[in-house]
Amino acid sequence: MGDYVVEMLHIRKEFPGIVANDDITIQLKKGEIHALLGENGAGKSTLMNVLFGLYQPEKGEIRVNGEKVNITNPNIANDLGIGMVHQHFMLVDTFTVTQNIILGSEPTKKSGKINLKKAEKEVQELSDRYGLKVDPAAKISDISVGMQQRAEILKTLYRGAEVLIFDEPTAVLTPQEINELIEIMRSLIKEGKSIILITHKLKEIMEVCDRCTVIRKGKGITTVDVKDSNVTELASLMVGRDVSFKTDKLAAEPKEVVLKIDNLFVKDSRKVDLVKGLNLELHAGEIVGIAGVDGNGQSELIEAITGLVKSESGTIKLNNKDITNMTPRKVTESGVGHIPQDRHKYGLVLDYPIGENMVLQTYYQKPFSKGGVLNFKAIYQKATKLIKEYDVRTPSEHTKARALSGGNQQKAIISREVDRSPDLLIAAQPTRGLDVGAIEFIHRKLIEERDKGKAVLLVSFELDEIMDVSDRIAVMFDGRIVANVKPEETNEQELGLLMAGSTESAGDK
Amino acid sequence: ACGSSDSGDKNNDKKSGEKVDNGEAADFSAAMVTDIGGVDDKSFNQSAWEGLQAWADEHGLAKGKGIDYAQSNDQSDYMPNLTRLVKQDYKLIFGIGFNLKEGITKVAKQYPDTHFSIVDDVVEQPNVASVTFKEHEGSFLVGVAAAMKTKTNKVGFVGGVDSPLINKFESGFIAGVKSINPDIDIDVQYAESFGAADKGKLIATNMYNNGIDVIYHSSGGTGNGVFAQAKDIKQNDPDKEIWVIGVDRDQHEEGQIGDNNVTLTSMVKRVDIAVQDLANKSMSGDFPGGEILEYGLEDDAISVATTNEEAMTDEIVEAVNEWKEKIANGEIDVPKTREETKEFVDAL
Amino acid sequence: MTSNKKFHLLVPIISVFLGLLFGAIIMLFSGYNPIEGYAALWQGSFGDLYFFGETLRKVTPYILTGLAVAFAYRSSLFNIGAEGQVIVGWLAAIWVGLSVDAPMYIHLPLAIIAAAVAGGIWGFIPGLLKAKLGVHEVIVTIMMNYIALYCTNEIIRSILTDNAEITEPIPESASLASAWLQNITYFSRLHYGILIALFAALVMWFIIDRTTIGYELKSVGFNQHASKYAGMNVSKNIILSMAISGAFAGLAGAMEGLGTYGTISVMSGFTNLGFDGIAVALLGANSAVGVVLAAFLFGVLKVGAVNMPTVAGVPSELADIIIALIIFFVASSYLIRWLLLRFKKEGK
Amino acid sequence: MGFVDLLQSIITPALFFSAPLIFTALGGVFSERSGVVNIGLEGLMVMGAFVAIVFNLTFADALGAFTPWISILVAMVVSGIFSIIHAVASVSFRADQVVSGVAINFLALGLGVFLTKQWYGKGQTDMVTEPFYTTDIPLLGDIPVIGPIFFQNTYLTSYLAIVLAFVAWYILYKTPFGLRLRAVGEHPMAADTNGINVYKMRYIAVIISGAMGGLGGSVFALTIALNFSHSTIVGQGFMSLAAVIFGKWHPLGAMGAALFFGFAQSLSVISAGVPFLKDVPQIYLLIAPYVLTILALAGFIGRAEAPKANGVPYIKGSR
Ligand SMILES: Nc1ncnc2c1ncn2[C@@H]1O[C@H](COP(=O)(O)OP(=O)(O)OP(=O)(O)O)[C@@H](O)[C@H]1O
Ligand SMILES: Nc1ncnc2c1ncn2[C@@H]1O[C@H](COP(=O)(O)OP(=O)(O)OP(=O)(O)O)[C@@H](O)[C@H]1O
Ligand SMILES: [Mg+2]
Ligand SMILES: [Mg+2]
Repeated sequence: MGDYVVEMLHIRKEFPGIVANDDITIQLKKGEIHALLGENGAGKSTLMNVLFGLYQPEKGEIRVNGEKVNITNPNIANDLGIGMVHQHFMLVDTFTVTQNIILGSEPTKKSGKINLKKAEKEVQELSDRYGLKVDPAAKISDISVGMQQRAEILKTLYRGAEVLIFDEPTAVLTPQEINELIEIMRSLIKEGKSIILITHKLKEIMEVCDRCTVIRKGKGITTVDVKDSNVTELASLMVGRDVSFKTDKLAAEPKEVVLKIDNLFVKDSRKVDLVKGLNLELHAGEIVGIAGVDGNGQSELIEAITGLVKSESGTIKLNNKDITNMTPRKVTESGVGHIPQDRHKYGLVLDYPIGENMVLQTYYQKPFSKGGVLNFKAIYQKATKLIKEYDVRTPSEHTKARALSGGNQQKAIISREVDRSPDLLIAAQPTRGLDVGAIEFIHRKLIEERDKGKAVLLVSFELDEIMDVSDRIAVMFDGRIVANVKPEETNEQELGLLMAGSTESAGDK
Repeated sequence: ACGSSDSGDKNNDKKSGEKVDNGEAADFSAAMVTDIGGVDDKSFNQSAWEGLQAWADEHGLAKGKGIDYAQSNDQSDYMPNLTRLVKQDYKLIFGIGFNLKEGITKVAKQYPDTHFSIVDDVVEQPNVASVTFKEHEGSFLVGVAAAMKTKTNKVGFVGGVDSPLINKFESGFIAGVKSINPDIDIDVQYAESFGAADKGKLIATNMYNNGIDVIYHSSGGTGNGVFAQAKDIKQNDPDKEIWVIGVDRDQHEEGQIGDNNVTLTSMVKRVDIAVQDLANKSMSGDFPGGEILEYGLEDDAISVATTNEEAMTDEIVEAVNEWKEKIANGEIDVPKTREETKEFVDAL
Repeated sequence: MTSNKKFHLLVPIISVFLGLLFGAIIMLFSGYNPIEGYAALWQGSFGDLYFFGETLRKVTPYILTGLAVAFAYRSSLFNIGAEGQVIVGWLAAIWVGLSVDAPMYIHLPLAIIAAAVAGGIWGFIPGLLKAKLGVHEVIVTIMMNYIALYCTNEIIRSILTDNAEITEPIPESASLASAWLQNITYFSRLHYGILIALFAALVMWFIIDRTTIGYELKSVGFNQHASKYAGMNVSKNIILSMAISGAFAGLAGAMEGLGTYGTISVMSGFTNLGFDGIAVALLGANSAVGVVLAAFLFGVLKVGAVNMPTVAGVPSELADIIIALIIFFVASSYLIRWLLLRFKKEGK
Repeated sequence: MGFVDLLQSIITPALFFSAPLIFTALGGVFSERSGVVNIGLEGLMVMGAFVAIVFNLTFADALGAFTPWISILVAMVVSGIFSIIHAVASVSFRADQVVSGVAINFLALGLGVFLTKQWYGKGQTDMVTEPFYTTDIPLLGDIPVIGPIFFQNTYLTSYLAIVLAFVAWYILYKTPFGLRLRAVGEHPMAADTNGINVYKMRYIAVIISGAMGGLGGSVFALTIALNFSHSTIVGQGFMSLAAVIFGKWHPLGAMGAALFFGFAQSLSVISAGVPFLKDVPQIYLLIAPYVLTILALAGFIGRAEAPKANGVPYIKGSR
């Protein structure tokens, strides 16, 4: 028992309507990376929020270094050397990295003035020590997600955290950032820290974790030694049935052109060109995956197609109909579905019931409304149907979207978009933050759409997702499509090079 | 709904009626409805109430026993208040302030056998006596005082809300000043509010900065700002000759600053006298229904305060009295409106 | 959910009770007799059909200003400008009432619509600035209040009248006043406006809870990005929300103009109908039904309070204190509601 | 009238007009920066004015020339305590912050006038005998040009207002307290996870706004109105609220906005006297300040971003 830094024993945590944690036990050894695995809504975040003092458990006890402790607020967690890297970063956008890190324990001069110089120096030292590259003076709102996450980690280290909790750290990262993070975790372990890692990516677990605790529907299932387990086992433990990984699909038979983009230019909010003369063709009955490093214009491309931002020049044709700079509504009506990258910002009205979110683009059409009057019966019928079909875990269709686990929020959005069966379905990071079961399910949905003769545009930073699902891969670099390759004719290394902008294109063979 | 049960007929509303029914003054009683200023506005509402109380003393009555007032918090309260007093069987009911014109007009129609009186305006109804004052005459006289007091030949007028009533003050004042010395400049400004002390102070500051040394204000609470500024200047430089002329009541007290006092004089409007007079009239049975009673200098309902002796020099007082005479014997006809003022001034 | 409904009713009732209780305590401590005080309050608002009529009359504009604030609030816009919108609505109604000459079935609707449009425009401007330039509606509406007040006064003086402080009464053909309603309430000024107000409440409920417009307005209020993504026109909805809100307030002005007074007079300050509307809306939890009930409570307390000084000698400000307390209790009871809700959820 | 005189005659009054607004707006900045909307500013000013006047009337003889200063201190304390009501409702009970702000306004005016009638038997008090008076600042006042404009016959309270604006700026942007307070208003959960007591910070902020609002009201009462009645504070609190937003929730911005209002008002009064503006109908001058404000906002101030969590009660363990 002595060698456990943290033990959570028989934890029970209830929320109105559900038992999020039911008699879960997890024990963290010193110096190990311990995976916490479970479906969306299984109760992982809740469990960790309990450990971090954000929630109080109804039952069970927590021990730190063998001592029974009562963590009633994050302060106590901090003092016990427990730090948490939340998935939705706990960072103040308008502050600098340093300000965020020192917030709550600021070094001051005698005058009572914050000693920023000193603080920035300390932050710099920390970041050098653990190889966490950040710009101490940069504003959070101006830096990449990856750097924001590193700031979050530094925050916990600055408070002398010995145990770090990562809630789905990799869900928001690009592959290269993920590799960096993995390195960081390793060096943290070298420094004698212990880590609890929540992730849905079994590969990552296999790669870095020592042990893995699996929970399902709020109940603790088991804890396994990663080295004598494997991906398939973990998956089935988590889901409670066998999961197939290689999504098996028939060869695509592309038909007429659905989407045709010519020489498109798009500026971002800061008025710099991010899409620079992009050309792209997309056929009915094929899935094209856009591979690329974050920030090469993928988001802008999507927002331009869907009418969320203005295109500077060039044309976007849908079924030979020019939809350039149409309003989002017109675009939607002409047959485009969009699974947005940022589900909280765009995908949902978090304060509307999940049911009303299901008709976000169709509320004004029959049968959901007649003559401007809503027909809630029809709306909730639809909602109930989708919730069932797509297995969205929610207390009821009247529950506010806010209350759903992010994973389930995502499922809700996907159900809504796919159900409209648009000619063109744009899926941006559709499986981010989802468990393997859900991922499998969604991939199958995308392929079904393709087989129905729809065109699917998949944007993802996850190479294996791209490789797995796409019929054709368009590599995007610096605002242009630099290569078109077939998944079966390429490999991650080649893609990696192309995405990095190396010119000797392997494409077009 | 709920109220309906105990209210068969409008005139025997027991609950609210009892207070006076058992009073000895059951035969005659008088009450008043204030305007938004409230019964203690240190101005004409208060003065009216004092009048009513004085009258009550004469006849051994008291609040709730023969006299009473109803306070209005906003303009929609006037009618309910009037009606309330009617229901309490008051024989004579005053509406204080032109704001109540509308209310009196309507209620008087509804209750023809009750006597009403509107102060500061005219209502043509057989059972309404209209009481107005010759503020213009009083203003004329303080204008005379101002004209004689000013050293810079610049005086100012600060009005509350630009309305016929306040124009009366303005007109009389201008006429008075000009009759003493046509070359005196008069700066007229309105704050568009009777409660904007800050605006009043801004205006006063500006006027005094521009060398104006006497300000006549007819602006209720806005005047506070005028006094504030005058007193501040006086405080910093006691020898500085700057003055405020008060309105409605003798505002001597407001002008006190240390041993000095910036209140030159005040255009005093004795609503109390009018009220008392009218109450007596109608008690002794000759209620001047339908008539317009214009109170003025002759019956001391309008007067010029002389509390500040060293400021109001004999010379000034004499002059004031002279002109008072002229007005009394119709030698001059003081203008009430801007048009009349223009003619009057041109005629000088 | 049922007990949730029950709770919805319970909270306000308890709050009102507590408010009155504290009011009584305050009266006791300041040496008044609470029984008398509340008797007077009751008298003043339900005492008989007249006062009940007056109460309903007072409730009428409160409902509409309450709806105005509530409506904007539902799309996360804060309309402090109801005050100004009331004033311009009032002005427009009277203006049409006086300048147009037509049979009632044209004239009256025209005047009412004019008021709604005027108020609508007064809400449209801040809406537009917010939607297009991101200027915060709170400041703009505050400023618009003053502009409305001063411009209206000026128009009354220089256009509607020849520098008088009050316009002629509007002709029958534009009046909401109802001989019948007045008779059954002994000449209270209760008018048909109450029906318009209640209908307006129905309209608001319908728009917000039942139509696609309401769906959009709320959605934009919650999350502009998602609304844009969903193909809604965010700017349009912001502007629409403010305009409709303004229209409701404008109607409140029409109620005063066409119903209660039949005239408009130079105002020396705000009507406070708009500001009180904020309290009414929030007291009514920004729902149509809630607003109607809150407005009723407001009317009762405000009208009843006027009777307290006369009958029980209690300063009428006590009503404001009670109102404030009630608002606090309602507001703070969200905690209890929240707890109860969670509790219920678990139960199921 | 010479240019300097002109400036002097515009700016000097602008200063005393603005001072109360500056104080109150600063209070508003603190409260809203911490995430608590405060439209109770009007009521807090009423409370301040009431307390200052009553205290001044009661102790003038005893305290003599110190009276006004002590009066505003007392007003600050009382209003600060009074504002706790707002804090309890909106921070602890998660009341809609606008609701309890409105209640504050009703309560303050109700209590003020009610007690005035209780204690003085009339609806308005007498005028205080010990108000603030303007002074010339010894040396500075003699500086040519600048001196007359800024340092002659001005209220010390006006300078106090400006000084406090800078103090507030220093506190909010240079000290740990300020950093935490702003964090609480931007992202309370982040602050919470950093071990900052969100509720405590918000309580403090609201109480500060109460004290500052009280200061604003009392200074208004003791420099301008000199007595208390139901119409002493009419809208100044809302103008202060406007200043908070106009100034983009920044202390110096709020001060600038308040000065702008004062300047515009003063200008509109002056203009009535200026020859070439003499025949401009008064109405235009009357509404000029408000129109100018709107134009300024629409023209070059533009979009104002409120603190992200402003108006949102913080509920532990929810996002
Ligand atoms: N504060 C809360 N109030 C109500 N329900 C909650 C709350 N927090 C979590 N839940 C519910 O508890 C369950 C577990 O949520 P939790 O976030 O722990 O799942 P998760 O494992 O983190 O899911 P994901 O993989 O999507 O992150 C979900 O059904 C969620 O809706
Ligand atoms: N107000 C709320 N009501 C109900 N549940 C809530 C509320 N706020 C948060 N939750 C729950 O808290 C859990 C923890 O949130 P967290 O930040 O971990 O997102 P998540 O569950 O991990 O989803 P994702 O990782 O996909 O964003 C969520 O699953 C959500 O169910
Ligand atoms: Mg989670
Ligand atoms: Mg998740």
